[in-house]
Amino acid sequence: MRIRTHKRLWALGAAGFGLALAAGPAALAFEEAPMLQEKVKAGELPPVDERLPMNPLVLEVVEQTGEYGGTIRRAILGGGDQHNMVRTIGSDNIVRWDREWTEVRPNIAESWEVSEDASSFTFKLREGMRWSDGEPFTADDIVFWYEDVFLDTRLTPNKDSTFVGPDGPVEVRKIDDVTVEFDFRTPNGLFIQNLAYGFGYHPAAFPKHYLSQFHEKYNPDVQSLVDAEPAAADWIQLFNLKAGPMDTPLFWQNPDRPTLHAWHLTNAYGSTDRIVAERNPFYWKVDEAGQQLPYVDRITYDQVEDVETILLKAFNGEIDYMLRHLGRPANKAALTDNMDRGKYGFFDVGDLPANIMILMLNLNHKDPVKRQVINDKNFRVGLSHAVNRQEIIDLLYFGSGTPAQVAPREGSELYKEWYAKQFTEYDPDLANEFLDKAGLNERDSEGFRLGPNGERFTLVFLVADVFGLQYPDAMELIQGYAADVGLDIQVRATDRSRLIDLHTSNEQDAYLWNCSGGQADAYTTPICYVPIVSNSVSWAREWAAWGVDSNRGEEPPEAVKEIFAAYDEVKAASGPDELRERMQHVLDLSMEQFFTIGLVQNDPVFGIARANVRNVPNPLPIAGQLWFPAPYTAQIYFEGGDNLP
Amino acid sequence: MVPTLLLVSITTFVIIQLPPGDYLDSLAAEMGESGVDNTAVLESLRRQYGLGEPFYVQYFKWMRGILLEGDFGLSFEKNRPVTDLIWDRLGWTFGISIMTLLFIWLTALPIGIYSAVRKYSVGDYVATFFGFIGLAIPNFLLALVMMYVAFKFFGQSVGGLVSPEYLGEPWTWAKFVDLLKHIWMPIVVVGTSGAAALIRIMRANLLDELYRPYVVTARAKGMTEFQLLLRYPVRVALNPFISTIGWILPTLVSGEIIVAVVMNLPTTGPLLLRALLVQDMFLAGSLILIVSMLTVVGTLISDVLLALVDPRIRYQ
Amino acid sequence: MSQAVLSHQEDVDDFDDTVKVLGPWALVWRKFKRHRLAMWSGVVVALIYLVAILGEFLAPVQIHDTSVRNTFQPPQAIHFFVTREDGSREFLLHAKGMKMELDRVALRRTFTVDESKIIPLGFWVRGYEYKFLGLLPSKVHLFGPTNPRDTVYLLGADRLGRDVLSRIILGTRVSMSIGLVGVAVSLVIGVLLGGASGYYGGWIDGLIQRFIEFIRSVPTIPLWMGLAAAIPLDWPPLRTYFVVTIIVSMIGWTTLAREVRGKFLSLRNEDFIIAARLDGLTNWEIIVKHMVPSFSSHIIASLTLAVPLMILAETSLSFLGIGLQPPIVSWGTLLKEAQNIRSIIEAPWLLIAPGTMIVIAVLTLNFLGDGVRDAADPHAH
Amino acid sequence: MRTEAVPGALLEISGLKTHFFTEDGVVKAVDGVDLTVYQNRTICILGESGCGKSIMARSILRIVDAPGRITDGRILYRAADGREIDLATARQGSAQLRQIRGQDIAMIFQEPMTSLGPIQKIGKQIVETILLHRKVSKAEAKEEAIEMLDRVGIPDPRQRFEAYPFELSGGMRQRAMIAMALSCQPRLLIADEPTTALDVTTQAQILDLIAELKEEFAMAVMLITHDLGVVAEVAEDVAVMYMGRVVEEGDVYAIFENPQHPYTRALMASVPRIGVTKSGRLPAIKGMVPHPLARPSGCPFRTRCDSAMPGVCDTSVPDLVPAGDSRTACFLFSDATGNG
Repeated sequence: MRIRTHKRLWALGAAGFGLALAAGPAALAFEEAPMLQEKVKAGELPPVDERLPMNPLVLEVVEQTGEYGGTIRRAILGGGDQHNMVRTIGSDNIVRWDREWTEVRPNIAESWEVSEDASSFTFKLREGMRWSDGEPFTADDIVFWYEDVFLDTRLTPNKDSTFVGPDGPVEVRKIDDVTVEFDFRTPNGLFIQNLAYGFGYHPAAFPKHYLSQFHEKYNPDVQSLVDAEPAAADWIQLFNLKAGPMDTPLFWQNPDRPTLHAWHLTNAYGSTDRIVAERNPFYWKVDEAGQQLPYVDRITYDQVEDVETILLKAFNGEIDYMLRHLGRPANKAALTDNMDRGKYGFFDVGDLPANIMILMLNLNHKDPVKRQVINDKNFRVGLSHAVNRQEIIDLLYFGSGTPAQVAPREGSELYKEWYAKQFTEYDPDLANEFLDKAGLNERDSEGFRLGPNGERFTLVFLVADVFGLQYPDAMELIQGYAADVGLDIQVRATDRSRLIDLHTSNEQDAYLWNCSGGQADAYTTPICYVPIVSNSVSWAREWAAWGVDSNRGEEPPEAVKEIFAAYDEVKAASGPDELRERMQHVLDLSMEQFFTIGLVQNDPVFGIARANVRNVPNPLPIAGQLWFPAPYTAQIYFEGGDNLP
Repeated sequence: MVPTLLLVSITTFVIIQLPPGDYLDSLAAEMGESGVDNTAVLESLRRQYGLGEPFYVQYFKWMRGILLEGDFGLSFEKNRPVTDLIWDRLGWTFGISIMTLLFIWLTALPIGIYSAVRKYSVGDYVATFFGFIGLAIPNFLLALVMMYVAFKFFGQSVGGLVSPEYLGEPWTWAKFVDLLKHIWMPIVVVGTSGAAALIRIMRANLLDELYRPYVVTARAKGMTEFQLLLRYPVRVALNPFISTIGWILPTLVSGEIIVAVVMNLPTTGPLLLRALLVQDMFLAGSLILIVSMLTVVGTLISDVLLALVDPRIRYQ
Repeated sequence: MSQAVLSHQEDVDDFDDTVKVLGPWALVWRKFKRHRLAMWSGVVVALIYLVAILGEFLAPVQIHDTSVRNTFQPPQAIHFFVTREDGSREFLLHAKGMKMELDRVALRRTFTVDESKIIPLGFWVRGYEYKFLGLLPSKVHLFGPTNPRDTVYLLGADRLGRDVLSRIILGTRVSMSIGLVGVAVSLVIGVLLGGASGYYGGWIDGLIQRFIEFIRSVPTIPLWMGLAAAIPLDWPPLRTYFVVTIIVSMIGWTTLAREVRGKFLSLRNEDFIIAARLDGLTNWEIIVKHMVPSFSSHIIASLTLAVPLMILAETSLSFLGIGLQPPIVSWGTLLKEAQNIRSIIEAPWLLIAPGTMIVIAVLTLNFLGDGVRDAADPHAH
Repeated sequence: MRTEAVPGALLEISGLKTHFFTEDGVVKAVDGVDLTVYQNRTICILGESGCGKSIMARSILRIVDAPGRITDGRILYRAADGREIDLATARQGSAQLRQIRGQDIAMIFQEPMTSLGPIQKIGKQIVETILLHRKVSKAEAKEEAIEMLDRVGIPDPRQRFEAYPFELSGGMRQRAMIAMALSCQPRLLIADEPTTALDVTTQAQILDLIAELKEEFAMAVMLITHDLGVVAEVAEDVAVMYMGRVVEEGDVYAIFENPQHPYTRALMASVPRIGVTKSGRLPAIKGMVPHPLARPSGCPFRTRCDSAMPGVCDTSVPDLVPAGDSRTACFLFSDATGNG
């Protein structure tokens, strides 16, 4: 993992490029889509050179320069599927990860500089860049976000962790119209990475010219707008309504909000059968031939209620490019059978989390007996050895996957074999040995182990049918393995939100989930390596709370405190090498503790693209925070300039 | 009727409040996908939706809005007033329900008459058998299988009421024709069980009437069998048929929910299911309330129709 | 005008009268026997309940037994003759083994019949241990491979390589009992409320009628969904099962209550009831001794017709994901598991087998109920 | 009572057998009836419940419900134009049959409560009958119907025209039934126990009305009854039925004054007579009517007959033969060889 600190040279070069372009005959310099040409002719749009920034981002294409035209047709679930749009068009941040998820590149910012101690970051924006409605995008928009949204406790009662350093929230300063500085005062070596991930979208998502009308500070008469909006009772609600977070439906329900995305919604999510996103005529990326991106005219999302319908649509050739909902092992065979009918092919998706099936035991259990047992590493090791991982993989995933613990993937710079392989062999005898060592050596008449209090030791596992990974089936198998070594596991099937509700209130014994941190995201989201407050993962919620604020939660043992400290060191690292070393140290400590029991690391999954869709990133890395392919969707095109019939 | 409606509204509200948690838990679950903790956003949203007030306060606010301003509250997930969201879908729901009702009548009436008149004939057995098969196959199973058959053997685009190329387009003749190509499926799927039940009812009712003295009288008058059948026993047997409007509507609406989810129809079903799942409570509550209300109204209509058709009831 | 009317006389001398006087139940039975379809349906229903009771004895494979090599294995046919090496044919009940190939690209297993591998089948074979009728430990199963180490999948295997046949057999127990328990609950509520309504009349009747009207006006699915969503998740499966049953019975009792009420209303003014009242019997005695017997056949018919509704309701709940949940095996959960395109394409037996069972059960219960109703109805033709 | 010369036969029934094929066996409801109905005369069919008199009457109009079927015999109807039609073999549902129904032969039934369509207006039902058989306009039909209602003694007929059956009393309904039956001026009116369901006063009125109308429309009336009083009051001819057969047939005076058949005699003896004082109970016919499925062999009455002759009565069925002033089916008056 390297972080390239872009020096002034780069910025100068880019500026020179922009100047050169401005000097040349504009019409020749950039090309645009035919549909926009017509609008320019009709006088509805300014010419392409005026719409583009002085120095547009020249986006490297996957295969070749493309041609304009066509509609990417997708399907979206009627509710809760906003990530469908987030990950295709939404995530286009100040900086971006490259296609291979190896380094951070300029995006909205044409360059940036990092202070020596990695505490301050100065971004150079693109001059002449515009919002999707044609208004200029400048440093003022970022300052508006910072001062009037981020700092306003009414609008942002809790700050997003991306913009909070060890020493508190970031300070953002405008240097000039195209330069802003983010200052954390103390080292924050992960900031650029974080900014490139999904949640780094904030600074460039708040168009001042549009949103200020809903802000008390700028519009004294905001009450009249509130009165006109039935869904808001005061200006704060109104503002939240108009400027909702991208990962909630709110963002996608306000098509009026100008964006910097390649396509712009023409109607709101959830209110029609089809959501249409039209090309943004002011999009600021071009290809190497000077053609303004995106190639594809529009993206449509047909609203469906059932995942099965998406599958049938794919068979029917009604889906042009999609991995969401389709790329599950269970669907592969049926999709393979209908390839010819639907005229599509597969591409690989590197959705490779640290583990896709983890026994999350609650180390901070409220019940002292269960807590004592769970916190005994011998118990966890015993349980780990009791599970026949290979059988689970064979049964549920047709043999695709590897038995492994929760750890960085092979190929990642943080990979160590023992992280992934410790305690993974299926060995009931060994399991029994460890469980005996954990003090569960007494058994009842039915052969189940007794806890230290003399009663049968039972763990209730929550399980929800999520991610298309057949968790309930897996749990049934695990229950059987545990029973084989005398451990009583009860399974409670539930839905996702109930499950999250239970574990975030620390009322669970254990549950089955997955965890990110398998690749580069190990640095920024080590949620299974370090106790961190999270919606998805709770294995030591009280410790995590303590980690944020030592007045809350519960003081962890020394070994865990050590891990906290080690991770703080990571944040303070100044260079890539130091970063890696320190993270490795965190992992060494964490793996030794063996907090959670991982079962399976999956093989890459897949997506489908119709036969004439080109420039498809393959393999396409995605992760919880890595909202791909969004920054690269713009360079996908249809060979022949239109959809296949 | 007013007390019934009041009771319906309270029950509705209780039902939507019964499950633990609230909409934000559901939202949090969805947002969990983004991989990182986002409690920051959740806190501000909790305030946004005014969750956390006592139960009865929420109920009275809701009812007051409905009664005084016709305001059914706000959908959390869609962030729009419920009234904006539901009328289209209610329209489709009732459209489909009414068409289904017509389908049921058009099939059940002649078949029911036939199997009563030709009792224990081959035709009667066939009708009975298929009627019961219709009753016996769960709706959703039928829906899925029919969808697959339509896809596999007719190459039809599946899901929804119109082909994708017509989505979001203005209504044209071609779109209407396309609609007809699709809409029969949900109608048949939702209608089969209802039709089966009505065939049985019609058959039983008619059998009750067929041997009554007035039929003999009519026959003795020299009427043809067909004339007298339609003019006398069928007319009388229709009474319970008409009163089915009252109970069949809620059945259809319920059945339609499941079928709509499978077949991806733009009706209230998926909206309601979704709203219940994510605890978008005003949306769910309003839908249940309105559907129940319309059912009560439907019962009223069927009573009125019954009185119109049967003078005996009118004079009671 | 003189009023001389011909009349039967009571001084009986029926030397030629061979027809016996039949009691009401005998009459019902006599009528019922004539309804041939209903008779046969009754036999089938009895068989289904027998399957539910015998359960493990009939199920050749343990229902939670998974098998890596057999996921989505299609049903194996039963063969009767084997051809020996010398060409002679010999009777031997057997199934052919299946060869499995794993396609790692398309992620599926394909099976071909392995003609050379013969799995002998037989009756009264040894298999896994279970408790016969929940009491006697036994290893004997009615039918299965003679070698306990073999397994056959006569109705195919599911995604975990579990035997569909065995799962359906044991699912019968849950599904059919839900029908019965649900009906029992409906019966109690329905008869109590309907009886009170019809017997007392007046404001009690009004109140109960309004209540029934109200229950019926709430669309069932949302009602169920709301109720089912309120079931605490950490409840053990058994308790969930009973709550689901009660939810399901919500649909049945209103109809029953109405019928009972109607019967009470019409009976209230019958001569024999008035006579009983004049005889000084208490309300309770009248109800128990006179009214209930006079319409119990009706109730039985209604109950029979309610069972299939409950079975269907259970499948609907399972489909919505709010009914019973695995690892409980019911026809509804089996169907729910198969309710996807992949199953229709790759493993249609997963859908067909439980679907057929549901159709058969619902169908026969309906025919049976129809027959009972016809037989119980004195006005039937 | 009229004692005119015997007019021409309107309806000749011979050997009529109407059997019901039930699952328990064949019920021989009508088993060889011979009967003649004469123009302009009133014939009463007398018999106990279940003796087949109603089925016989319905057989004439071919309105016997399944599983009943005419298996044998002839019902010869002599139409106004002289044609002879065998109603027993006329095709069910044929225009010919339908024309005779309602127009030539009309029928009124026992239960005025249920014999009218329950949810159609009285007037409409009458108009319907008129329109079925006669080429008149609706308005004319309506006028005629009102006139008919007026004729049968329904007060305020114009208003009653719009009434539903349930708004009328039993007597009024029977009047309406009669109005409907007579709306096409039939040549034969079959009245199937028209007064059974009515109270005594109304009974008399209805019978008077029928008698009156019979004169007015010059039609024959077949009155089916189990009430001897009714017979005495209105009959000109009488046929006594027992278990699906006519056991005695003749002039009303012959039957009442000089009954021949043991059954008829027993019937007559059971009538209390004014002025005749007897001690104790009225004599009754012994035993019960046998179950229809357990028909005695030979003469069906033999099981209850005081004069039954073993070896004769139980071997064959007697034919109707003249005896006294009537015709009787009894071996007391004929040879056992009369019928096989």
